[in-house]
Amino acid sequence: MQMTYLEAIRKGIQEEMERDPDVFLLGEDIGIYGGAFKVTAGMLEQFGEKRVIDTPISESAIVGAAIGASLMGLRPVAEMQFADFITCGFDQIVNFAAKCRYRWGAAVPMVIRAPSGGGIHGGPFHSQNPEAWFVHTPGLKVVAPSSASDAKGLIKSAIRDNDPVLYFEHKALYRRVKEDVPEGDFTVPIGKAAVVREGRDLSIITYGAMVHVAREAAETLEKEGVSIEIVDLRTLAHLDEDTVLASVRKTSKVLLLHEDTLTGGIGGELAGRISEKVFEYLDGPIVRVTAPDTPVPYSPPLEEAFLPNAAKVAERARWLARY
Amino acid sequence: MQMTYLEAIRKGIQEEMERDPDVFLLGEDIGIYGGAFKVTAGMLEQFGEKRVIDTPISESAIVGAAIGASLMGLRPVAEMQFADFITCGFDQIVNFAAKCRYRWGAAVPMVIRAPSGGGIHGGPFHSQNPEAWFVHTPGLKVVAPSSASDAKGLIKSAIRDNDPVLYFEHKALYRRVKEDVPEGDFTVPIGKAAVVREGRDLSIITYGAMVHVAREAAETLEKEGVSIEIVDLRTLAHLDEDTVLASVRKTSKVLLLHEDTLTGGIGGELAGRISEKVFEYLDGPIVRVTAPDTPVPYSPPLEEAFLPNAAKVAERARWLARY
Amino acid sequence: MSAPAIIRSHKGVDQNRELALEFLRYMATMRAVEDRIERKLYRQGKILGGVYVGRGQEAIPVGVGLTAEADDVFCPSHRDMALFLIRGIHPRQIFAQYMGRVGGLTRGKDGNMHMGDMNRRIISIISAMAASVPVAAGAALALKYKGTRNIAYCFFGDGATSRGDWHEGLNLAAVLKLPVVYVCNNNQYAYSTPLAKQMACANVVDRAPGYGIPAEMVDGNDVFAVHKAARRAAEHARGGKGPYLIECKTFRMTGHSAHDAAEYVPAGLREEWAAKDPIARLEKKMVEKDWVAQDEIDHMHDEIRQELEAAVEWAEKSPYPDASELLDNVYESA
Amino acid sequence: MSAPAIIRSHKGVDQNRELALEFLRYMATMRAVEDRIERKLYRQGKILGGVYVGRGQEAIPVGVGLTAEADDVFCPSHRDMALFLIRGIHPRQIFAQYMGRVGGLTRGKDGNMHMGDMNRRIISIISAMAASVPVAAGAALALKYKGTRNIAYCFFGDGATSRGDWHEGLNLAAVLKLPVVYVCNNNQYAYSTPLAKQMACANVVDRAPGYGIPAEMVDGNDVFAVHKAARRAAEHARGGKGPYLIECKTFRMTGHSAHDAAEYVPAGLREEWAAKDPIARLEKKMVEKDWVAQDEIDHMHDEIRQELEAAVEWAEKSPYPDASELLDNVYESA
Ligand SMILES: Cc1ncc(C[n+]2csc(CCOP(=O)(O)OP(=O)(O)O)c2C)c(N)n1
Ligand SMILES: Cc1ncc(C[n+]2csc(CCOP(=O)(O)OP(=O)(O)O)c2C)c(N)n1
Ligand SMILES: [Mg+2]
Ligand SMILES: [Mg+2]
Repeated sequence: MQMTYLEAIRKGIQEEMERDPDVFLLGEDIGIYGGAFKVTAGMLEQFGEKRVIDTPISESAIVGAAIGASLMGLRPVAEMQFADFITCGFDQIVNFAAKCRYRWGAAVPMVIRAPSGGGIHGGPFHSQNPEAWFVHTPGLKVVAPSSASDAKGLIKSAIRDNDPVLYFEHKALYRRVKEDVPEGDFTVPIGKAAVVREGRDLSIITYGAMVHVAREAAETLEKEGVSIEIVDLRTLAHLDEDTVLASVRKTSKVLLLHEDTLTGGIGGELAGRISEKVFEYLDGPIVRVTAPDTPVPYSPPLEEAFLPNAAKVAERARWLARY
Repeated sequence: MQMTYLEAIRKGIQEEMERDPDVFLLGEDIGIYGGAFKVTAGMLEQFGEKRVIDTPISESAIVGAAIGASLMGLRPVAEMQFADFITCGFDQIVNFAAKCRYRWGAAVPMVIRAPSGGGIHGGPFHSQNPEAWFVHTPGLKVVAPSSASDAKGLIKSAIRDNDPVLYFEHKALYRRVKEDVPEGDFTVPIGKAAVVREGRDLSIITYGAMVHVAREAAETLEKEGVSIEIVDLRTLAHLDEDTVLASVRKTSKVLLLHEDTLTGGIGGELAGRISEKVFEYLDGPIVRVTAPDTPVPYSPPLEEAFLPNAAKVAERARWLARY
Repeated sequence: MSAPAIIRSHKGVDQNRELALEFLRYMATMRAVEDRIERKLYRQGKILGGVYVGRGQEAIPVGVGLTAEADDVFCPSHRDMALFLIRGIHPRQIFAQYMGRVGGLTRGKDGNMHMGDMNRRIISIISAMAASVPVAAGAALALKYKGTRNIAYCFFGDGATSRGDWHEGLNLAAVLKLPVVYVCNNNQYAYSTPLAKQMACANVVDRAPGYGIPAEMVDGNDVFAVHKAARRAAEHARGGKGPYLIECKTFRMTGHSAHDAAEYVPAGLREEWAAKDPIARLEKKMVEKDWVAQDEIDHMHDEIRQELEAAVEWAEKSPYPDASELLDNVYESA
Repeated sequence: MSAPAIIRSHKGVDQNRELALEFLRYMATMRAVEDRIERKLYRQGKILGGVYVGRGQEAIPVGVGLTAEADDVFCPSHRDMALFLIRGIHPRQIFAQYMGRVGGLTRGKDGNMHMGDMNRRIISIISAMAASVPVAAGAALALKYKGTRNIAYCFFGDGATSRGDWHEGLNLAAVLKLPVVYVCNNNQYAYSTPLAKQMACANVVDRAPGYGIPAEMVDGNDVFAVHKAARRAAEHARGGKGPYLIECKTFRMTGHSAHDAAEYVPAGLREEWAAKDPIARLEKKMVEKDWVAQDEIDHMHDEIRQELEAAVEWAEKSPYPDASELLDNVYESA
């Protein structure tokens, strides 16, 4: 059935709520209003105030309450109105949720949904990609779908997972991505990447909105006779190293692409694993294409220069392919 | 003059406060009590309540107040009682302090001191190394001294710097490290690493407490005829890439060492830069030795297994040298 | 027009024609600037992203702002445009800011009301609600530290009071007796969330005793009432007695932002408040008191409109920043 | 001994000999366990790292804890050891926990009072003060969601009330009318920081009106008074009326932690409070009322001492975790 990335998230949540009465939602303006992006539109009507809870502007309490409820066996799905505000609940996420199981064996089966990413003229506080902070926090799982199918399959897996899962949904994909999504009880496993494009000459490892940028670049280079393989990580923390390394072994050249800023981004972590574990297979430098180390600027020409795009990727990929 | 790492920090702060009346301190229990680790002991007596301010337990307000004061031209030095609690002031640091200059040209000349690191049986909440989160935040500078001289020289530079600086002081070094420290107006520039040990066969890039572990391992391998060079980063965000790359060009083999956990740690970032910029010089895989991806455990045998040590470093360095 | 004039004025606020005229000019200019932004430039696609206006709340930044001395610090919320005007920011800079041009206060690095200027002692808001509350405390700490009699003014909405930063900031300011005037524009909604879902107490002032600070509640649509309360607050803070909280009851006469139709607001409620429009009320009073004739008021509005025409023109001529500026100013020296 | 027995009791609290005996046993056991930890095992170097005890505050976890039903949730602070005893955690597990042995509740993954057990509905504290406040609200939300009449009890100190989480958690619980009993052990210090540097209001209860919730202040060294207040609070919460705040005035009769000599405490103050020791007071009352003879009390203390001897022995025999456990339990499945 055809649906947008946003509708796929909604459908996934809805199906899980229908399946499991312990699943409930909390966040700011998610009820009557249906959420700042309308992801939860209709939920209040369908499930009632008991299971769709509007909260005060209190990210730390939203996360904390989700932790308490999940410790008691419920399955909260908390919404951050924008991923940028997740920093207000940071301590609860990285110190409470992430460490319960390790410290005292208590499961914290909760999901935090965070609309992230730029390209919507949101400026420094409505465009960030905060995933790397959480990838660096043992005990958390982090996913970031690029397609409507993955959006649905991953939110369902996240809700069923017995560990805290951060679900980064890219705002620029909400309505731009529309495709056929499997009906019913279909899930995408957490911890499995997908080779979304087969290729011989070079691997692009990426996730989220950048998968689409990579595809565009790949098509350009196809015409130039360069065959590009694209690995969509899908899961960022607790990631699928095998699929990444297999692709590098196959193509011997790798370009790491993310919208998040360069220094300390996930690209570095991948470079670390690749350069340690498949060093002998590498026929060229590990290239990173990312946003520069700045806040996300507002003005269109600045934001355009900030965001990675197909042209930038193609140029570096071309260089690497020739290397 | 002989002093401990802890005394060197205190001396540096004291000298800056004597030099510049706009420098002041705020934090929890830093006054009468002199701070949980006594770093600010004697400051209240010397500078009075105006410049040594005890605060409520409010990390976010401590950071926020430091931001407000620094915007007005003061030079606050805020203390987190333990680096682990910096997560409670996270939003103020990464969204307010880090972005003012970029967004509207306002300088935020403040310092946040954070006692970090393990090896003191502190368990999951008194042992963490949170630096990587901030290294991933454009607009912040991050330093982490390994010696008493650097401790003094870097705190002085941090206080004089016109950007927000996070100063991670390693608890295990406070009293363990004692050495001659240059008198008077001596500073260590932010953004400059130091080659603390010259070597031919292999480079260890590290910082903080691990510099001492690297030294120990280097001496072991020296006896086995392996000559190790050690680069002490000293500055982590806004880091000295040239010195790192130069060392790799020289030895062609590199081991990245940090006490912080593996995934998303600074080692990955370094691997990214090295494998992209000096790929051709590499004669072996880039090896990372770090803590594993877990919280910091409390029980001695677990913490010992968690922390990198000379034996682990020597073993991997030996392997890499032979590669 | 600068604040000290007012401070020096000895006439009672209610009898002060000059002050009333100043109120009116700032309130009318704020309204006109924001109408232009929300109803023209935004709809014409000349402003991208989020647009938040303070329609119906103009009496708050104006009534409070005109109690400030030039060296006092402002921490505006996202609905306090008048504070920028009072500090001499020209409407053309504001339009340029909203359109992402170099003529704006952030040269396009940030948008809309996310602007500040330390030379004018205006600290830019960040998006996180209430983040300015402890920052204002720190600015006040600096003013006290330097031995001045200046104070900081910090503005926020009803929803912002639920944030931990609000609590930590007020508590710190109270414990350290810092000179801050905290101003809540209680417009009874936070995005789609009504007050009753934001707090279980009736009024924001009910929270003041928990910080041991004085507080008062005023009609936020009566600029005279707001101004008088702000004077009491400022006097308290300047006197070294610590922070003071003012709660201004008002109503958000727009959606949360330009894209929001606010259908969640019960029928009639907005109309009810429309009757209490602070500008209309001020004009009515001024005419009744014979301080101005209606045609003088109309003339003032015309003047403002013309001024804004030129300002928009200027802003539209202001160039977009060059992509090469992307990497500038992350640090003092790259 | 389990709580329900108490709930069923119809005798007035002050006339209830069985209840008094139960108070005494738990308070004395808590005191003995913590003395053993702080004054012996820690000084012998058998416990490493930070050690925080609740000496002088025993009446609070005991008086409150014994109002709980078996399925109610506890979120202890770092000075509420008795809550673990009340829920049937054996002292030997506590000693093993403090010594980092596998016999402890965290198998050595964490230390000291950083322990919990969801089977006994005890949520482990994390270090960040007040982090449990919103978590307790969430646990209470689950209890309400499941349609039970159970409630959550959340404990914290005076200093913790300065944290943003405290504010956000109380406000959320109040707005959602969640069944939580919030218990402040106001021991007048936060590490070296006296109350006056922590808050500008006189009492923590002064903050309750800001959340629209009832609150009361009690003598935290009078276990009967604490217990009665807790019963009122629990009844309120169980009745679906939302959260309730109890402030127990007490004093920290030790340093902040075992390494702290607390020289910052004014001379005489601790002695003054020593005279109000909750255990001595309880014993005196019980003897006066002829509920027990002094030698029976002495006998009880001996029993406890012996029990703890064996418990320490057991704990010392409990092995350290094997290094191979380092990587276990980061995620459900590695
Ligand atoms: C910490 C945080 N969470 C969520 C948001 C999204 N948001 C922006 S404005 C707003 C409502 C603010 O309400 P209020 O404080 O009453 O100010 P008002 O808009 O009514 O003037 C929300 C939820 C935010 N900006 N910051
Ligand atoms: C967020 C945070 N900041 C600082 C600390 C360090 N710290 C541990 S206990 C404590 C004092 C707590 O005082 P209070 O809440 O009154 O509890 P008490 O120890 O007096 O029982 C402090 C500052 C902490 N644990 N958490
Ligand atoms: Mg509002
Ligand atoms: Mg206390």
